[in-house]
Formats: sequence, structure tokens, C-alpha cells
Amino acid sequence: MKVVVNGEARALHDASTVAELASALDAGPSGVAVAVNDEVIARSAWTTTALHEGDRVEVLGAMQGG
Amino acid sequence: MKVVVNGEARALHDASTVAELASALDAGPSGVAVAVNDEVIARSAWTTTALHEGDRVEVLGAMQGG
Amino acid sequence: MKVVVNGEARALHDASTVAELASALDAGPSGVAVAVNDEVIARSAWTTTALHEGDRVEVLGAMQGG
Amino acid sequence: MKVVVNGEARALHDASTVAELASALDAGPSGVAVAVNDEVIARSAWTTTALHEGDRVEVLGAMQGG
Amino acid sequence: MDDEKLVIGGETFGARLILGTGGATSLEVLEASLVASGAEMATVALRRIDPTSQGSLLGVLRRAGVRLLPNTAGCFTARDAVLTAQLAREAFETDWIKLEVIGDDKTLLPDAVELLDAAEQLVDAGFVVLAYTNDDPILARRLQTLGCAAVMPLGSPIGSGAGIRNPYNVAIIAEQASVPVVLDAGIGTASDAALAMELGCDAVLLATSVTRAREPVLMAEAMRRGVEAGWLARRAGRIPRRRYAEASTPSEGIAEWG
Amino acid sequence: MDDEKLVIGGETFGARLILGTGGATSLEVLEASLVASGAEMATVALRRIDPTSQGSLLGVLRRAGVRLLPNTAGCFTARDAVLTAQLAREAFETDWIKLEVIGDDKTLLPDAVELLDAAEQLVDAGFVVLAYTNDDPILARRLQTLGCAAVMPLGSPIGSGAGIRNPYNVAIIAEQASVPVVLDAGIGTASDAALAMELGCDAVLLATSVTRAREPVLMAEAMRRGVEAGWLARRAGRIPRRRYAEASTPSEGIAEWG
Amino acid sequence: MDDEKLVIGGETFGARLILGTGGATSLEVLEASLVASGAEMATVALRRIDPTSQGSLLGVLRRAGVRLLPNTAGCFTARDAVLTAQLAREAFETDWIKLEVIGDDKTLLPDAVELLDAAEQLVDAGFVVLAYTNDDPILARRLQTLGCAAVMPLGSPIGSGAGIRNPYNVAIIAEQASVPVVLDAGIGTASDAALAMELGCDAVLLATSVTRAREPVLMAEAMRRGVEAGWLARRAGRIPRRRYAEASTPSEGIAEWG
Amino acid sequence: MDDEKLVIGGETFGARLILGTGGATSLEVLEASLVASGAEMATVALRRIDPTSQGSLLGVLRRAGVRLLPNTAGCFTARDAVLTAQLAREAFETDWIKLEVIGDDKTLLPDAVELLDAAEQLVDAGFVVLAYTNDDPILARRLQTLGCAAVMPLGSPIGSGAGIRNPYNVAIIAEQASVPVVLDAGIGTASDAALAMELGCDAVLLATSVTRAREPVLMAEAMRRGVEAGWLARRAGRIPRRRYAEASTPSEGIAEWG
Repeated sequence: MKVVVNGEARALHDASTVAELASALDAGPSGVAVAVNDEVIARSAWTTTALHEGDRVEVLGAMQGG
Repeated sequence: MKVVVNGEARALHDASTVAELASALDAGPSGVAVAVNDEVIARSAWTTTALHEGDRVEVLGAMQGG
Repeated sequence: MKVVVNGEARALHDASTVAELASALDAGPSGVAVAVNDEVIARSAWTTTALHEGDRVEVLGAMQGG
Repeated sequence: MKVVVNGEARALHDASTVAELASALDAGPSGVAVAVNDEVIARSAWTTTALHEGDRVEVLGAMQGG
Repeated sequence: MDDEKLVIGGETFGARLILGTGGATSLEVLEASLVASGAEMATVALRRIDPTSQGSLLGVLRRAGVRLLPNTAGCFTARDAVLTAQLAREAFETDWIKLEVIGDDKTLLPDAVELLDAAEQLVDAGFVVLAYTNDDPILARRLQTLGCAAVMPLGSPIGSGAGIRNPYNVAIIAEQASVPVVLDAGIGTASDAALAMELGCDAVLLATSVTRAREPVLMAEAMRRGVEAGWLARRAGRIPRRRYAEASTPSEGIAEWG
Repeated sequence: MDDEKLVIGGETFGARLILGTGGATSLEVLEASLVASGAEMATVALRRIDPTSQGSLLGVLRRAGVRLLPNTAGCFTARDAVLTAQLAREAFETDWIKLEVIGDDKTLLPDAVELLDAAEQLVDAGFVVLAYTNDDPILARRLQTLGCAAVMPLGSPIGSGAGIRNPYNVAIIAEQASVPVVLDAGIGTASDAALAMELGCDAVLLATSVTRAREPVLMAEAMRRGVEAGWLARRAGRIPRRRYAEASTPSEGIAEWG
Repeated sequence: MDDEKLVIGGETFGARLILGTGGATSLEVLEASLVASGAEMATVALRRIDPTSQGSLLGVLRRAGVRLLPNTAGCFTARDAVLTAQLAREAFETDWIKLEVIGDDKTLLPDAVELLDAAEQLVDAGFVVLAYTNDDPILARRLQTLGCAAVMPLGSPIGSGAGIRNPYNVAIIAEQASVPVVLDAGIGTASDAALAMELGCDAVLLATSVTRAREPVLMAEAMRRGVEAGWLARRAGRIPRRRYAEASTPSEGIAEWG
Repeated sequence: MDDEKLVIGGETFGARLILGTGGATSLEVLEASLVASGAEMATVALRRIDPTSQGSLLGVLRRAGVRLLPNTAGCFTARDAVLTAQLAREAFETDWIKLEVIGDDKTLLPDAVELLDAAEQLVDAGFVVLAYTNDDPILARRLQTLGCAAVMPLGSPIGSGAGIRNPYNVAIIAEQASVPVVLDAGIGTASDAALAMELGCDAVLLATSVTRAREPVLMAEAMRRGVEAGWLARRAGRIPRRRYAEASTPSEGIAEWG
């Protein structure tokens, strides 16, 4: 299936979860947050949240700012 | 009956209208506006608007300001 | 003889006067002042003031300024 | 004899010196300077500087300032 | 100059000074000040009538031939301001309103939230809204977007005479505006009025600085010329500010002495 | 206003703006600027004549009917300034001199020592000395005591357009002066000129801000009105500056809503 | 000093300087700057992760032992700001949020309407909200009333280094506040930071002035001392400003010469 | 910092704050203020001795280990200043002198002419002259050329607490100087002291702002840190001032919402 991750198209195998995506992106054990279709996904729900065709995923982390 | 005009109690004969009150206050043909119980009374409706016991009437005119 | 007029060398015939130099420079009847060797020469003295070899002459007029 | 010390008349026995006056004023071993008739008297000259009738003496010391 | 008139709410004004009437010690002084100021619009407040002394203020304003600009001074809520505007419309037969909604008795500074609410209601009700606002460029843009006929940022608190405390913000508001910008509050003296125009404002509204000056009529005249001076200067294109000098007299051709 | 004319060196002036001529791009523009400014006095410098282009500057100034005020621009010593003043007297048949003695090429700031020396020599030689000075009140007092006809403190460096950097000193100079005080240098725009007058100056002398403006003639007009505005405002007696607001619309008689 | 600590959201801070991390040229410089600044809280933004370079910023901040203050930089609407705050809470395990909702790309000035909306939502959702606001005292009061833990007025636009353009408004905000006031934006140099504290602010938040200084670590140290200096000076009670002099050396006892 | 000490008259100072002693309410407070300020030099005046109370001021200054800097406060002529300096040399066994020659009782502003005369005489007589001057760059240069060990321009009149009224002139003086520049007069609070250093001064001399603060010892500490902050900030190289914003948080990588 195809999803959009941080603004770029990305092919994932079916039934991928947020946790798997985060892992693929090398997201560490903390400091990262995920939203799917403008909904925040708590870290505790990453393993149980499946992604679907066309989902817009934002994977965000710390950057200098402010 | 008793009404409150510009913050002060005032006795009026029953069935007084806004127009009569305005006249009693020497309000001229223009430059004055009236509200009864926080509702604006158009000048055209002054003669047909009866006052009632306890009405709060504001009779306002031009003053230097601003 | 040679004199220096407004910073530039200039050959004059012997016995030249300030008046002759001013005239040669098209200096009008007013608006011009002359100094020779750092001395102011009054206009009334132009015709009687002879120049000498090596004199430094400043011929000055109005310019926008200030 | 009479002298003026710091703006006030003061009677001194004849042949008084600056050193004696300073001592009378409790001027310490340092921190004080003396002028007589607008002349600075070096401390080394205090004992040898006699005062005379009518001398104006300024005896100055440290004060907060600046 | 003739071809660059001030247009507010579809109406054209030759004068760029608007006079507030508050504080005048007598109607005679007010009338003379109006004339001296050259103003074509003047504010008026709405207050409970005093049977002993009504009427003549309007007479003065009519004789001066100025457009009335009722205000909502003293209102703290959108609801009071809207009600006041409606009553002013009845009393003075004009849709024009100087909208003031303040948030504080001590500073008389505008309350952005109530101001926006009132502005929206009044624009919807057909008023020509000239909105007194603080010097916040984003708020000014919102007022403009809502349909206000003019935005009127303050220079400093009403009546303070403290001039224009943040000229940068006033300049930014003027740069971004598509409706007239009127500097409204804080002017203390003529140079303040000139500066307002130089910063890009289209007009200046002031009251206290004239009415409470030692000589109000003289100050009215001063303000008129100050506004004209600033308006001309802006159009004339000022020289840049430099840190050091730039000789106005050329050094070429300078005499040399021995 | 008629009864409060500016008097310098025994001569009366209706206008309180003096125009410097430096920097004008053409004599036509200069002439139009002079007219628009209303100035009755204008400066002129003395430089080596250029046979190809002499004469017409004086023609312009004569047609404009202004009094000539020759300057000593570019002089670094009392001796050069005195010599220049003497030559100017010969050339322009006037005892009036704008005395400039500068200490530095970059700032063109006056040199107090040479300035005082030159002022003393020129006063003794019968000149009417208008002395360009920095904003030092003590130096200004010394110049006045020497017999200068006017003291002319700077607002900021010549041609910088940086306005009046130390308004306090200018105000102190004006308070203490018994001869006219002319703000001379640094004016950038009309509000600066108005401010100078409000601070207590009797006149303003400016050149670059007009001659190098994008539209010199418009700016000349702006400056004229700015000076008038400031002069009127000072006489009108401004309101005090306050930290907080002071309502111009009274709160008495305000309507009360349920 | 020990007994007058800064308390925000129930937490006590010894340092009154908060460091923004934006603009640092390297994490090493940032870390050294943090140490030099003495800051106990630092901002962090939330951006799309870059797989090639993640992680170490948090490491730096943890080593420095500072509290994380995520921001909502770049958000133009309440909705985006709230979403960003929620994600920051997930990512950084903190309820604290520096709320920025801007109205304009060029000025980065706050949008009062969206800001208030977001503040209300975030306070309701249990966040400790430090609200970046303009210097509008009425808006600041509204933010406080909504339950913000701190109000953070700007001195001038973010990153402008233009200092505190309207010190009066900042002082009014500080006078009226019952929650800490943090000057947040516009600081350019140490005297600006000192001035902020002297005006009544409880702390200063700055980033660009340190991270983009020629020597960031030195500037971090300068800012630390500047904040301390201003804080001490305010508590010490400054002398009044006078127009004229007041001798510090007494004239009594001065010698008299003949 | 260690390698950039202040050197005046061949002597090295670690502290860049010099304390004037005038105005302290007691010697105890003065002593504590000296310690808190970190000053290594302090001024002292010369006045007629008061037999009832002499001696202890010098004791305080000696205990504090500071260098004495006698002043010529109250002198209006070169002659009085020279005489005072000579007496100070006798009394305090130091060639160092803070040279003040004032022209006016109300402003206490320096008199350029008498100041230069006195400076020349004192330099010739072997004094180390630190000259209090106004903010005139040309005068400052003359003092330096005469051989003064430091030039000490005022920010505003002595004791006025009005800060630095013309920062441009102070910056120009500092740029051009080859001897140390000490800001001496007008400092009101810590941000003023920081600003003086940022403008390029090498040190700050102040008295009233500490001695007459509500809490002198606290203010002395504030001033110390203010001077350090400004000195560090200048060396750190501040960011430029901008009219508009410059984001400190990058917009790259910002999340996008549907």
C-alpha cells in the first residue's frame, strides 16, 4: 500500500503499523511523535495502530527552534 | 407610573409615550436618541411607543468627546 | 611671468594686475573675491595691484553650499 | 596675629607655622593639604613655613565626591 | 496635491486632520479651533441629555460644516458599543461610527476581542466603521478584512500626549493597509502629527492635544500645518538617515592657503 | 504671529526657515525650492570660480530676494575661516557670515577652540556672525558672550538626516540664549524641523534634506509648514506627557445598560 | 536573592534567562552556550524527523539538565498550534508549551484571536501554557485570565534584534500581571536584556541574539549577566531621571581662592 | 577576558567599573557598595577639613584596596582646577586626577576652553589626567592629543540618571580614541552601564546611581554585572538590528495538516 510520510510517498507492506514505520525510520525510544491523518497517535498505541492506503503520516522529532 | 430615566426615578402619567417624555425633556427635533430597556426606539416610533411601569429609559444626546 | 591661479600655473605678461587677471577669467562686476598670497585684495584695489612672479592667486566666487 | 583659615577668622600667636596650625586642627599625618594665599605648601615645608597677619589659609582633606 | 485626496467610506476629504471635540473649555473655543484646524470631520459622543444645556454642540459642528463622527467612547463590550452606535445613528442620522471598545480604565487601550466582535456586527449592520485599535499590525489587518472603512491605531494612550511610542508598528500597519490608516490617540504636539503622516498614515485624529493646550486655537492651526508638513514630506521622499556626515558644500574648488 | 518676528543682527525676518543651497541638482530646482520654502535667507559658499559656469547662482538668489549668508564651509582653522569670511565680504558685499570651523572630515563636527577664536576675530572685525556649533550649552553661551548674532547648534552631523539626537541639549541652549538659536544640521524631514521649533529654537537652517529629497520643491514646502507648525505649537503650549491615558470623552452621563 | 526565585507553573527556577535553541551553528556551540547562559529551560521545535541526523539535540539538552519547552513555531491557526502541542507532549513527555500563533510571515507577530483560542484549548487540556504575545496589555491580561502560566510579550519582532520598541507597554504588562512575564523576542544585546528586567519582567527568553552572535558562548555569558544586572537593579530601586544635573560632590566646604 | 585588561596611565585594572563616592549616606554603606561593585578605583573630593569628622573616608578606601582618584569637582576655571589638583597630589600622594572644569551650576556641563587649558597644564606638570568632558568627539580628540590618560564623556548631566542621551557621539568618541574612554556621568541603572560598554567605552564611572539608589549595595552589584554584561556583549559581536522578523525556528520540515 501507499502512504504519505512527512510529505513524501512511501510504499509499505500491507498491514504495517505505526510502530513498524517508526522503526523503519530509526525513530528512537523517545523524542518522536506521530500523527496519522491529523490525529495524534500516542506512543502506547503505535503497535496497535495499523496504517491504511493513502494515510498521511507525520513523524516529528526535536529540532532547534524558538 | 414610575420609570427610570437616565438613571433617575421619574413619575409619569399612565400611558405616557416616548414622544411625550422626550418633549418633557425638551429634546429637540434631532440630535437625540432613546432606548427603552436596552432597545433602541427609532424616532419614527416615539409617538407609538408607550412606556410601562419600571421601564429603564435612556435619552441621549451629543456631548463633546473623542 | 608665471603665477599660480586657483592652484594651476598660468603665464601672464609682465606687469599684469589683479584687474586684468580677473577680466581674463571673465569675473563679473560682483560676486568675485581675490586673494594674493593669502591677502585679500579689495575690489577697489584690483587695478592698482600688480602681480609678481610666483604669486599665488585665489579667485573665488559663489557656489552652492551649506 | 589674625589669619583666615577655611574662610573663618582665627587668632594665632605670632610666628605660628603651618605645621602648628595643622596640628591644632588635628590634621593627620596624611590626607591633608594646605594652601596659603593660593599657594600650595608641600607637607615637607609645613614646619618651615611661617604664617603672617592676614594670610588666607585653606586646609583641605578628603570628602566623598565625584 | 489636489489629485490625492483622502477617501474614507466612499467620501472624499480635503483635510487630513480630524478633530475630536472632547475637552474643549467652551463651545466658542471649540468652534474657533475647528476653523483653525481645517478639519472636515469631528467626533461627538453620546451621553445622557442635560436639559439645561443641550443642542448647541451640534449647532457648532453644523456651522463648521464638518461631518459628524459619533464615537462609542466608554464602551467595554461589543454589545454596549453596538447599542451606542445604533443610538448614535438615530440621534445624528449618520452610519459613520468611530468604534472604541476599551479593556481598561487606566490605559483606555482597546480590547481586541470585543473590538473585532463589534466591528463585525456593525459592518454587517451597514455602518461605516472607523476602528480605534492598538498598534498591532495583525489586528489592524483583521479589522480591514472585516470591512472597516478605516483602521485607527493609537500612538500612545488616549490623552497621554506621549506621541508615537512604536513608530515601527505604525509604519507596518500603514504599509500593509488597503484602507485609510488614521493615527488616533497620543498626539501631543505638531511634530507628532507630522511624524504620523511621515510614517505612512493617511490622516490624524486628535482631541486633547488641541482642546487642552494653553492656546487651543493656535494649537489647532499648528496641528493643521503639522499634518500638511508630514504629508508633503512623505510624498517628497526624505533623504536616508546616516551615521556620519555628508557634506552639503562640496570640497571641490576649495581655496588653498599657504 | 506678526508681532513676533525673528530678529538677527538687527534685521527682521518673517520666515523662520533658512535654506542652505548645497546639493541642489540644478539652479531651476533650487529656485523653485527657495520659493516653496518661503526662506528669506540662503547660504552660499565661496569656491574657485569656474569660468565656464559662473554667475547664475547669485542671479537665482537675487531673484528670490533672499539675504545672502556666505559660509566658511570646509575650514579647519580660525585663520582659514577668517580669511574666507573676509573674501566673502568682498565678493558678496555683506558682513554676514555663517561661521563653520570643523574638526573632522568624517563627522564635520565643529572644533570648539578654532570656532571660538574665529568668532572672536570676526566679531571684532564687524561681522554679523551666525556660528555653527555643536549642541554644547556652555560653548553656545561662550559664542553668545563673544557677540555672535546667532548660535546654530547641530541636531546631528551635517547631511546625516539623523534628526535631533540630543533634544535636551538643544532645549537647554534655547532656554539660556539671549540671541536667536538656529537649529543647523541634521534635519531629515518635516517632523524634525517642527521638533526643533518646539524645543525652543527660533529658526531652522537646512539644505540637504531639501536639495537631495526625491522631490526637493515638495520637501521645501513641507519644511516651511513643519517650521511653522512647530513654532505655532510651541507658542500654543502643549499638553504634558503622561504615562497613562486621560479620557478625552467624559464618563459622566454615560448610559447604563441592563 | 535566594528568597526570590522565579516560579512558573508551580516549578521554581534559579535562572531568569531562558534560552531558545534556534539558529545555533552546531550542537557543540549550543551546548557551550547553554552552560554559559546558566539557563534552566530551553525551547525546542517539532519538525519532521531527518533519519540521518536525529537525536542528539535532546541529548544536549538533557546533559545540560534544562527543562524542555517545546514551541509551536510556524503555526498560523489555533488548530495547528493545539495539534503541535499535543504531538510535543507525546514526543517530549512534557505538558509545557511555548505557544506561538503567528499572523504574518514577515513580522511573525502573534495573531490575538487564534492565540486566545489556542490558549484556552491548551489550558483546558492541562497544558502549562507560556504564551508568546505582542505587547498589548489587554491581550496579556486575557491570556492570564484564561490560565496561562506565563505571558511572554515581545520587545520587537522575532530575530530582529531591535530591542524593546515600546518599553511603556512592557512595563504596564508587568505591573498588571499576576503570573510571570517573560520578555520573549527582539532582544539584541545585553543592555536590552537588562532593560527588560528593569521594566518589570520576571525573565527573558532569547535565541537569535545568542546563537547568531559572532561569539555565541561569550554572548550567552553576557546575557546571563545582563539579566542578573537588570533584575538586581530593579530590586535596588533606581534614582529618578532628571532633566538637569544633581551634584554628586557637595559644594559645601569648597575652598575659596583669592 | 584575562588578556584584555583595562590599562590607564600604565596601570592595569581588572574591573571596568569605577565608583564615585559622592552621595553615600554612610561610610558603612559606601564600604559595602565598594566591595559589591568590585571597583578598583574610587573618586574622592577635596574639601575644607571638618575637625569633628575627618579621616575615616580614606580609611574605607584603603581597606577596600582601591586606587584613589581625586577630583576637581566644583571648579569653574583652569586655575582653580590646577590648584585643586596640586593640593590633591599633596594630600593623597597621587598624580592621578579626575579633571572636572564646569561651566554652569545647573547643568554641571564641562567648559571646553577651561578644561583644555587645565588639561594642558596638568599633563605638563606630570599628572595622570582623566578628563571629564562632554560628548563632543572633537574635544575628546583634543584632550587625547594633549596627553590625557583617559577621556571621560558624559552620558547626560551629572546625577541626572538620564542615561546616554546621544549614543552616537559616545560611539564616535570610542571609535576614534587611542586612550581609554570612560563613560562618566548620567548612568541611572544597570542597562545604561551595559549600553555604555556596548557603545565602545572601556569603563564606566558612576556615583549617584549607586549611592542614592534605594538599596545602594544591591545597585553596586547590579552595576558591576551590567558593566561586565556590556563588555562581554561588545566582544561577542551582536546581531544586526532588523526592521522585520527573522525566524529563529526554521520553516523547513514543518508538518503539514490536511
